[in-house]
Amino acid sequence: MGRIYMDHSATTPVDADIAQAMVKFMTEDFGNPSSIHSFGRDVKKAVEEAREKVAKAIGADAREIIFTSGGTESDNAAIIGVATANCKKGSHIITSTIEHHAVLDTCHHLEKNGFKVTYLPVDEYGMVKAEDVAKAITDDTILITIMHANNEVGTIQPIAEIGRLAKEKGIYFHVDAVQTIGKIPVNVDELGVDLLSVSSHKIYGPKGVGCLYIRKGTRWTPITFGGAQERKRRAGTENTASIVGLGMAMEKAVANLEQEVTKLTKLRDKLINGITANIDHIQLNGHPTFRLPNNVNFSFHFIEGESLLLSLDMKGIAASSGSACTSGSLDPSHVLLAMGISHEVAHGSLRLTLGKMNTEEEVNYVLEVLPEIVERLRQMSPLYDQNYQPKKECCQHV
Amino acid sequence: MGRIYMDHSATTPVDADIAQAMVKFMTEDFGNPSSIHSFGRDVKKAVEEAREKVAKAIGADAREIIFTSGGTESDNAAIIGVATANCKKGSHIITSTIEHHAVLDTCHHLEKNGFKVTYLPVDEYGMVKAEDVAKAITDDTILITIMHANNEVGTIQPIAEIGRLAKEKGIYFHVDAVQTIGKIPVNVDELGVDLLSVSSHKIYGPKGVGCLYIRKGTRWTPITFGGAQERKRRAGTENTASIVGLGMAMEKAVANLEQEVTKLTKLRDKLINGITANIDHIQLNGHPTFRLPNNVNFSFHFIEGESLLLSLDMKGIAASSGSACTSGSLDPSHVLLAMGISHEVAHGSLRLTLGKMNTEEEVNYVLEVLPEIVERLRQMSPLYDQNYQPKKECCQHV
Amino acid sequence: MYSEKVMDHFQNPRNVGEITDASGVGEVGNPTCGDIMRIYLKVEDNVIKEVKFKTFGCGAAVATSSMVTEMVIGKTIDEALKITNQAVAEALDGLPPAKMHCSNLAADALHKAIEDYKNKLAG
Amino acid sequence: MYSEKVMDHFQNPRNVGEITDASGVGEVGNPTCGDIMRIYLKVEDNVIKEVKFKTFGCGAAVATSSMVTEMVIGKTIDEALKITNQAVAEALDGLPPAKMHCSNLAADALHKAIEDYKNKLAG
Ligand SMILES: Cc1ncc(COP(=O)(O)O)c(C=O)c1O
Ligand SMILES: Cc1ncc(COP(=O)(O)O)c(C=O)c1O
Repeated sequence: MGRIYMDHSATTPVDADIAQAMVKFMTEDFGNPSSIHSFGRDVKKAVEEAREKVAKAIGADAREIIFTSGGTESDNAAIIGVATANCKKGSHIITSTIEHHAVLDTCHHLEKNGFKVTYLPVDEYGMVKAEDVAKAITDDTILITIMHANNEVGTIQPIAEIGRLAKEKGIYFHVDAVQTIGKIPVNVDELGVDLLSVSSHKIYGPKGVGCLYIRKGTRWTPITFGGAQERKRRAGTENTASIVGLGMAMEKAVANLEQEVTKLTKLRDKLINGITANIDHIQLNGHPTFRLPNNVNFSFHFIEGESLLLSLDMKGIAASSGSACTSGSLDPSHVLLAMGISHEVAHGSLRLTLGKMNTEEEVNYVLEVLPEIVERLRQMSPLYDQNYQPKKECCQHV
Repeated sequence: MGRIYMDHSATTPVDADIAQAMVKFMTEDFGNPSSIHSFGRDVKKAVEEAREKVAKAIGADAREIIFTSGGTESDNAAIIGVATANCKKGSHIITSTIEHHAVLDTCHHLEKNGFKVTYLPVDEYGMVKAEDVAKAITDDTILITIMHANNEVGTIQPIAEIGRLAKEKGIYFHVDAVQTIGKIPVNVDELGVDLLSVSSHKIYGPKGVGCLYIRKGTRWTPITFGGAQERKRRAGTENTASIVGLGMAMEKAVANLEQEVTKLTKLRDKLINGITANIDHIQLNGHPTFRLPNNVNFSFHFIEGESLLLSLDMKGIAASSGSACTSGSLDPSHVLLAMGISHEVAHGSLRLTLGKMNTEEEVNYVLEVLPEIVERLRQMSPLYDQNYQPKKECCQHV
Repeated sequence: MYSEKVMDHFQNPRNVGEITDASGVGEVGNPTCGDIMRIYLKVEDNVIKEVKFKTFGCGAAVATSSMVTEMVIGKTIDEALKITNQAVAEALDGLPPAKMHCSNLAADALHKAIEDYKNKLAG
Repeated sequence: MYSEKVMDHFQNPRNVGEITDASGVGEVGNPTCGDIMRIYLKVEDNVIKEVKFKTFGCGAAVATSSMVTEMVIGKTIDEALKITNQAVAEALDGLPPAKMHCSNLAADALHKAIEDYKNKLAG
């Protein structure tokens, strides 16, 4: 068996036909779309076609789409752009404790600049409650930013409900949909969002490109300064080949949605059921049903995530973890902690995220090796010791 | 003769070997460099190798390089990053009137936020004077930002001299070197710069990627918020394939510098001499000798740049112009106006920027068609009328 | 960017030139915007018999100048006065948005030429 | 990321386990950081005859634990006390910078075990 990639929420390979199309836009149709000569016009047309495709995929108008350098820039631009443009109206922002750092760190930055931010808690399944959003709204609130589905535990948030609330109160609503495109339906009107972030490299498109949907009429100001590209909303020579790639990726993601979901859900449930059946002392993290069709996230008690990942890697399986030791920080995943999971248990988390190339055979292989690995690490772990529990307070001095 | 591309300062095609290498990093070595599994480690290594190449090309240390989404982001990050980090020390910035909009618009943005900016004038050749920089420095000055060579008229600025001044006074010095990599030597120590912007798509690398050199010890703060990538200096999943492409492009640009310069200079001078010999009522814009080896910029009196470009395009020649009508703005090139050129003459400018694929044959063809085109447009122009000059003041009502 | 019709009129402009003994001459334009259009008319029996133009400007400026001369030939003065910049743009299958205000002035030049003709008649 | 030696010790850790009648046991670690290391010693005539470890932690934590057990076997107590975390990291051909402070605690656990042994002797 070759290497098995089950880390699709981190990034995906670029589809071969997309990569090939991009080569053409790098080497032949390489013009600058701002140029008026034929080299420029050809690629300008391709960029606008990509914009149409992206817009169509989320039920938007092409003029409401700007291309960015990725999901992080889209999140930054959405939040800072709305905050800056509406600072006379108010200075309060509502978000949640389980957002991606691209949202959280942007909110922290704004706090340093005089904005107030409410970080809503989540329940044990990683779910934000719409009623908590309602309670947090004040006259000063200018923006609500909640992710569509969480990247670590896969929990799908009640976006449409929050969207209705936001609309009622006349508050702008931004949604980070980086993890949901191609996995659940994303329609800006049905969700009631004013701004929506997309990243290309999570949907079999190239890295370094993404887009931001900004509903017509939204008070918003750019965060990049320079050329008049993207109708003066994002400065910098357009990343033409990658934009073409993103357009193709969005079109495919939506076209294949149903069959993908069926396939992914089946594999996901096989993994969840298999792990649950064969390994003790575990817990499934995230919501049992409001869950991305490709997300599996378990905590394995008594062991640590990084050594689990390394062990899987040695068996040819690529996965990820909310362990602090995989991120270079001291604390494990802020998402798991926000769900009320203890540090110790959070450290022992494993995320397997499926993609379109994964097979049932691969799932079987994972189910075969995982129990052995967990057992081996537990045999090595002082926490697994039956007698350890009562001695817990003594862990500094035996 | 096929289409002739002489707009290399706008953008360049990606070298075929670079595009092919990128395909590999999109479809095979596609991992996220932050991942600890083998897919991630492989590409992490490639990213760090690219960083080494980039650093070596400009005489820097790899740890002083961060990858960005392009020249515009590099300029934004350099200026806003230094301004924000040093605002307690001072609030004055010195730049010039001929900078790229990525610098100028960033400075305008900072002016709205309480910073003071001096926009130094240039002489008739588009040259900033080091003594003007010296005079503009106050106790409050925290940053000088001057481009290495101008993108429109090709004038090379006295960067090393300004660098010495900046160092003497302990003021940070940022240089936009987007147009000089691969055309003249760029060494951060010889130039005495603290920050330096590079864009990949001007040197036969992919669009949507660039880098920023930040000298060790520089007080600087990031302008993007999110992940801990690039040692916490630039958030967002790394644009791995493009970073690899930029690394290759930088390495080649420096390796081939001398022979490129010789070749480009010869073609450039042939164009300049040929146009001067065969067309009346023209002027060369930019410095006659302190000039990029690939830049030709003329104003053709009595005619307008866009119609010149369209006419050339119809003959298969791609060029650019400082005409307002090519940019959708009302004023022609701010660079030409800053050099003291009248609106009328500035409108009639033509920029031909050579690249490594251009041949002497192509230059001959341009020299053959250009005089006819200019003559044809002049025949159509009311300004070319011998009698027009004295009636100039009557142009609203005959 | 430009329609085929615009490119055709730019490439093969109709009625370029001057009329030395013109009945009326009209000029509009703004060197700041980079467009100057001059229209020469030859009027007989209140009908435009001949029309020529000279234009300094972008592709749209040249094409609209050329198009307006085609539209106006054989028309009476009153008919000619009804031609709008909008109509000229439409006859060219439209212009890019950025060009609608800046370079779409040919009908204005025509109207000025007619004004000049009327002034000369009156004066 | 990790050197080959680290990966080797992670994959084939030496001396995993417990010593039921240990002369001394030492444990360090911090559940916040995700590392707990416990070292068991069997000391005879002031010489470390046997050593075992149990570790909850990342690859570096496992590898440093394993390495320290290899380094210490056959050493006298005094020699063992001279082994530093730094020396363990070096014996593994280095650790990634982020791991130097967080997971490089095996020598501390060893020293605690020795301390425990001395206390038992004394007490
Ligand atoms: C939910 C979420 N938001 C934002 C991002 C950032 O996107 P990008 O990697 O394109 O910067 C990611 C992925 O890293 C994500 O999972
Ligand atoms: C001098 C200069 N600076 C900055 C830029 C912006 O670079 P990029 O197109 O990569 O955003 C350009 C090119 O457009 C340039 O010529």
